[in-house]
Amino acid sequence: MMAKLLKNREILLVVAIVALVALIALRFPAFVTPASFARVYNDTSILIILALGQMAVILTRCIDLSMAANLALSGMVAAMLNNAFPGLPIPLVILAAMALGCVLGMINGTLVWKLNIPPIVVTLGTLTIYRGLIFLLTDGKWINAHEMSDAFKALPRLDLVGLPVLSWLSLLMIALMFLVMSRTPLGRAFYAVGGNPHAAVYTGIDVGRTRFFAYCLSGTLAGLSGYLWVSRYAVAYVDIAAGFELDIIAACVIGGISIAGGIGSVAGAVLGALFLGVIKNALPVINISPFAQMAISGTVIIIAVAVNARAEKRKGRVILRKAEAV
Amino acid sequence: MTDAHLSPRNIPDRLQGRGARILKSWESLLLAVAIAIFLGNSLASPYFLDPWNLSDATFNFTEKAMIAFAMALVIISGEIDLSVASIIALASTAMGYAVQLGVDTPALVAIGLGVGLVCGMVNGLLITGLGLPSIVVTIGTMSLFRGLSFIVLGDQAFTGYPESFAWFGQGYVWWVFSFEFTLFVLLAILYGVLLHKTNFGRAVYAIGNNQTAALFSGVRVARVKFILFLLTGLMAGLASICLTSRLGSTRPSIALGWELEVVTMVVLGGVNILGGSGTIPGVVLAALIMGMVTFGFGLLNVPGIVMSIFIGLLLISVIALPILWQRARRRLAH
Amino acid sequence: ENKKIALVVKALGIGFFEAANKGAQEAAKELGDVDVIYTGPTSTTAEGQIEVINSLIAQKVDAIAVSANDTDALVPALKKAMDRGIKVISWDSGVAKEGRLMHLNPSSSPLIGNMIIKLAADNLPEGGDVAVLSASATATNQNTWIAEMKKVQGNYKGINVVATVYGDDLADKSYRETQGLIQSYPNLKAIIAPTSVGIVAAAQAVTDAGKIGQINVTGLGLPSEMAGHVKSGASKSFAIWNPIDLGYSATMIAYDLIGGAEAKPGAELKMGRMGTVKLDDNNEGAMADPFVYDASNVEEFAKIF
Amino acid sequence: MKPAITLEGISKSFPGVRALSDVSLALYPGSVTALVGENGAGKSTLVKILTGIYQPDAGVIRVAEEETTFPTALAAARAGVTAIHQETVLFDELSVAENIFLGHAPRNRFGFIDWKKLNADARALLHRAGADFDPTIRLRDLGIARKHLVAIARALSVDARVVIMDEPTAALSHKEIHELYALIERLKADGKAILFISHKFDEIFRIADRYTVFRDGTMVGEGLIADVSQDDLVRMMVGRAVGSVYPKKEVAIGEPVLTVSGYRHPTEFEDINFELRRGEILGFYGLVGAGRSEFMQSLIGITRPSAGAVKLDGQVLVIRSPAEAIRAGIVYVPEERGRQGAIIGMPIFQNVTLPSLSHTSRSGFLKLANEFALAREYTSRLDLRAASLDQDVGTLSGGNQQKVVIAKWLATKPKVIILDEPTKGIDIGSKAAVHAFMSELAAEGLSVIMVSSEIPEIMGMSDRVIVMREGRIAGRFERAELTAETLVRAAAGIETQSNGRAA
Ligand SMILES: Nc1ncnc2c1ncn2[C@@H]1O[C@H](COP(=O)(O)OP(=O)(O)OP(=O)(O)O)[C@@H](O)[C@H]1O
Ligand SMILES: Nc1ncnc2c1ncn2[C@@H]1O[C@H](COP(=O)(O)OP(=O)(O)OP(=O)(O)O)[C@@H](O)[C@H]1O
Ligand SMILES: [Mg+2]
Ligand SMILES: [Mg+2]
Repeated sequence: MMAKLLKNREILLVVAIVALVALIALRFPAFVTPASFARVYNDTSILIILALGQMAVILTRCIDLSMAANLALSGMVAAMLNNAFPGLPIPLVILAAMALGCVLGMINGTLVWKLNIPPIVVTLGTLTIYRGLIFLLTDGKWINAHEMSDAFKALPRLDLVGLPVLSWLSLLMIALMFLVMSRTPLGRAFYAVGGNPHAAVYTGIDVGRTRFFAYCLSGTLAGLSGYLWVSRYAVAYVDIAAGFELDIIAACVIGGISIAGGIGSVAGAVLGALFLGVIKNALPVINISPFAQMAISGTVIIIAVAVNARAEKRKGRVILRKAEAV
Repeated sequence: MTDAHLSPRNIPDRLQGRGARILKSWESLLLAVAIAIFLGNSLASPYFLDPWNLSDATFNFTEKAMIAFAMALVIISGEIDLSVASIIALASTAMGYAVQLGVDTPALVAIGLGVGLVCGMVNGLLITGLGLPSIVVTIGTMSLFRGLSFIVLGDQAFTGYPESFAWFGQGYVWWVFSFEFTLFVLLAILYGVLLHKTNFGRAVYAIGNNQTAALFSGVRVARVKFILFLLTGLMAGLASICLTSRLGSTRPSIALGWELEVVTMVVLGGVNILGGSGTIPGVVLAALIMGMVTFGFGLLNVPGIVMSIFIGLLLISVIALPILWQRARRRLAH
Repeated sequence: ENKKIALVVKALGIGFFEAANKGAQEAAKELGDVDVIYTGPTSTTAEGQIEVINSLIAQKVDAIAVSANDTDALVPALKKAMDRGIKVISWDSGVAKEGRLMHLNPSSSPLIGNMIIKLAADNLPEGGDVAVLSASATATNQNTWIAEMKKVQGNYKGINVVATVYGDDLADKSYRETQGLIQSYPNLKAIIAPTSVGIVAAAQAVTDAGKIGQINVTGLGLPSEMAGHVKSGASKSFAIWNPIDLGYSATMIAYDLIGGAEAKPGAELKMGRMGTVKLDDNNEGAMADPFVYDASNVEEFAKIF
Repeated sequence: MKPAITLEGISKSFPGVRALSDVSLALYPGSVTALVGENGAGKSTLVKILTGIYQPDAGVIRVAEEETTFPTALAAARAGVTAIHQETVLFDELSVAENIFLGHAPRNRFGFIDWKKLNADARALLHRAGADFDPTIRLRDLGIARKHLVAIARALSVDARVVIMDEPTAALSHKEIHELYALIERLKADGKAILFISHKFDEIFRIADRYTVFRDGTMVGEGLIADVSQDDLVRMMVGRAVGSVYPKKEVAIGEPVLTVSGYRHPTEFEDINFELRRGEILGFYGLVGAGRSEFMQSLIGITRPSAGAVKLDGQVLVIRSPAEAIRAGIVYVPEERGRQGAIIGMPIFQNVTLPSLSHTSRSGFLKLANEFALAREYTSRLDLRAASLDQDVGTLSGGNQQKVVIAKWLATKPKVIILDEPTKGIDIGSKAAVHAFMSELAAEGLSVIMVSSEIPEIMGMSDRVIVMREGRIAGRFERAELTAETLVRAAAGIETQSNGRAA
């Protein structure tokens, strides 16, 4: 029973996170309070939202390296919108950021679908292009806190029943993605396309179009994150979230989402992101040099792939009858 | 044709002559682009056509190109190594540390190359030994290697490299030809021969096109891949020596983000990111193109990020255009 | 033929440097025969600055005035520039002595070091815990100021510097580091952020944690970026020198050097309307005292920079 | 009676192959039509056209006399055509229930997938297919036979009027086959039109009402099963009497070359013992999935056996990799040409010389002239048709690709050559060339192991035959005692009339 439970990736991750938290608690008991958990969760919310989008893309055997650049561009446009029209209702600004994110995702998706360019090349290219566009748009100028309206900055921090809206939004996204992945044909198509693209054709699934939708999804979530990031840190500039694409992928990998496609879950992506979030938040608290963080997350990634790969390893085909019975 | 009688039909070795093959190749397209950029630059700025300026400009790409050669082989074999920039940082940190202990230049070089090799070995063992996907492993080691330099250095820097060490990044072999540029040319030839003229190179292509079939054909797949990761590590170590020497100091953030630039260089050079095809001359041309674009824009004081948009567009369009072109031709034919 | 003076900044787009450029343009206008090339990398890396410097050398500019991302890494490139007859000075964030003719400090480092701790202490009559949120690990000036600050720490009774953390001049990292400080040190009374990015992020984090009134954020910041936080009370006061003056002075000094002035210990170089700067043994000089902003004057300066 | 679906004048070409030319077919409600033909006759291609995977180049499809097209797999399913495909088109990581319903899962009133109903429906469908296992387990945890049952259940999940089964029994055991027969009877009774593709004549005669015979992409005969004999069908399929076409040369069989004793693997095979002699062609027969390929691959070091020994020319050999096998003189021409054999994307000559590079090169440096010479020698002996030797193998037809693959291994000048399904998917002409060449090799003193699932080929070419079933040797036969029936019985495990000496 225990052994079987431990084979489940998500449960293994929960165990790892609990162990990690326990370890931190040994040195800093105050880390283990509801308020502290809420803070860590809130701090990880954006990473969670992004990891959910990346998960969809990786499930279809693609990759989206442009998510952080998309976030930065959408976030900048949201900030500029707010700056130019301070009266514009914030939900509209958010919708605009999500729409722009979606369009940027669609560009990736179209290049992958219609031109068959390898996803890594497409998103490597759009990664630099999207970030460059921010520069062209702003001449490199920052948009600072005082140039944003109070409503714009306040929304993610707004306290609703004890949790900030930012946390609620990420919970909502988790719920939505869970619904999409488990209860809609599109979500199941992500799995099918990544698991066996050849067979997906036989079940009437259009492989290219499914990938396109995965990119739309990751783009939309990146757009939402763009607004959240910019309003939370109350600043927008070319380099925000630079290099964050690798954190997103790392969260997915730690969460057991197979880079070869077809394997992974919403819970995995969330837990993977939380794992990184706990490490990020705990290090300064327990007086481990923040400089050690990078090496730690690198080691975690390597261990995670090794563990997941071992779980996925095929033991050869079962042909002998007695072997099948075992 | 003495053995013509063996076959009812005599199959020629090749259909096209060497000239036709070269003319139709990706490299000639790149060469055309390179020449266009060269001419454009000469027209746009009066400072471009100056031997010393051109020599200075080569520093923009020589270090990245050294890694790109090894990376090209790795990508042709169907793998990828994203940890190269972090290997530079770790090797540089090790050298800086050694300087504090009073080590001399030859030993520094050995340490730089040695750390590169060890890092490559770690990648190679994880990927070929445990059979893990290289993209994830090297994302992991990318954090790990640079993370180690952060642990050693924190917000500090290592300086005080010996005078003689400066030669690798700042010295000239003859006239305007810097050590780095000379090394770049030598390595281009070396890798060109390795990939295109040896059994090893053939094995790399075979693995990239069909790893299983290559294994069935007696290619030692794991060993070849292991060697490729070693080579990439070694090249990153070499680049680290040049870059450290050029900067005269080591910070853990050294060469941040270079891995993507190196991959871009390789892909722009016509190497298929999915493995199986690509050439060293292509990578050389891509390096020259990227170097000239950076320098040309720099002379016009265009910010670096605009250059990267240009490179990003170039990357997608050089792959998309042939596809679109073929489609258009097929549609016309119908 | 106009003289070409390049103003190389840590990264394009940062408000502080944009303001410095304003000052440089002002100087150019005043001088009449000067073109200012305002340039820099798009992110704060030494490699990026070296590429920029190489292309400036190729353009045969007359002078380079650089605010360095790395004290040492720029030296070889700048040496090459000087070998080709280009006058090189550093300002704001300096390069090592071999790499420049002189360095213009916005203010003297001891003055700044004293100022930042004084700002914290002035609001803490009974003393208490303070922490430092510094900028990027590769920036020189912050480390010097913090060192100077620690030298005079004894003068402020009861002020206890409990930690120094690094926000890398990234808004999100600075924000998270501040959160960590608030968590780890429940008795924290003030945060000193001698960086314009860090101080804003720290003020935001303090506001979000609901600690306005308990923790005072101070340090070096731009009035335009800090006005809101002064108003909310997250920051009672902060200091900065005028970046416009800094860009102006750097350009003026570069022009003076092009004109034949020599940079050597004891020399006085002309800075136009800012007067002159006297070089010390390290060929460094200070422009002026930092200026303190609080609720009484921040609105007025927010309109300027 | 009106046909449920009719095809008229269907043609389909692939680069280099005309898979179907002008074929017609009608399927009737409540009736089972058997489609027979040799490998590569175009049966599966027809199935794919019927299910919207491929589009025909010409011809019309009529459903209930109404002309229609199936642009996608979904369109065909909507029109009531469902199929169990020959290759498993399933998803290892998804649950059994989901594999059954992927693409048409039951939804609740909000439009979301109704998992409860899906699992319940899946359980019912599995039960109908004669399988009672938990539909919520992941597919990868099933063996091949159960996977086939899932494929059958998937076909039943569509409310179909036409059910197509492309070799559904190939991997099923005796009991499951009988349950399938019962299921087919029930479907017949429900008035479904069934197209049944099989190479096993006994089951065709048992369950089919009508037959259609394909040969090389054309329809060569159809009618009622009651009106034909097995011999008639074979003659129609092959176009000549079987047995005389195989150019087997009589060769004096020499001393043992390869001795395998006690080979076993934890899950794939066990108790494998045999000897291979000089000049001999040793046939390995079995149903698909019998484990022949797995065993052969363990001989060349792809997988490691857990016990057992190999002797080559009396010397004990330990082979850890294909490179070592090639050096020792044992080569394996793999079954999956596309994945394990040809290196698509590389020129013909480089494919041929890859395992022999150490002979054509000098101190690690390529010598192109030597390579071309070697490649030309072997490709011309196999009568390869190609425009030039630096052409990409991917541009060749399947048969010519197979020749390149065989040439590749022969160029290493082996002592023992193992050919796994050497003529799978290649046309009759090329087949003859491969067979002739095999004979010639044996006559030259090479020892040949030929793995094949085609009875005529086995019977026509082998000096001796070993039959494998479920990873074990199930029978050994000398050339003189070979009959199709004994082979089939041994392969399927029917013990009633033991002709062969069961091992
Ligand atoms: N996608 C494809 N591309 C190229 N050729 C193909 C393709 N699919 C099938 N063919 C060719 O078409 C011909 C008919 O193949 P098909 O699979 O229909 O045969 P079959 O009658 O089902 O054979 P078997 O009994 O082996 O299943 C073969 O020569 C095959 O190689
Ligand atoms: N567990 C399984 N899951 C999926 N496919 C399977 C499984 N077992 C067998 N197969 C399929 O059956 C085919 C033949 O299986 P295998 O190679 O194991 O047996 P074999 O005895 O060599 O049969 P043959 O050579 O006649 O195909 C494989 O190509 C594979 O596609
Ligand atoms: Mg078939
Ligand atoms: Mg087989």
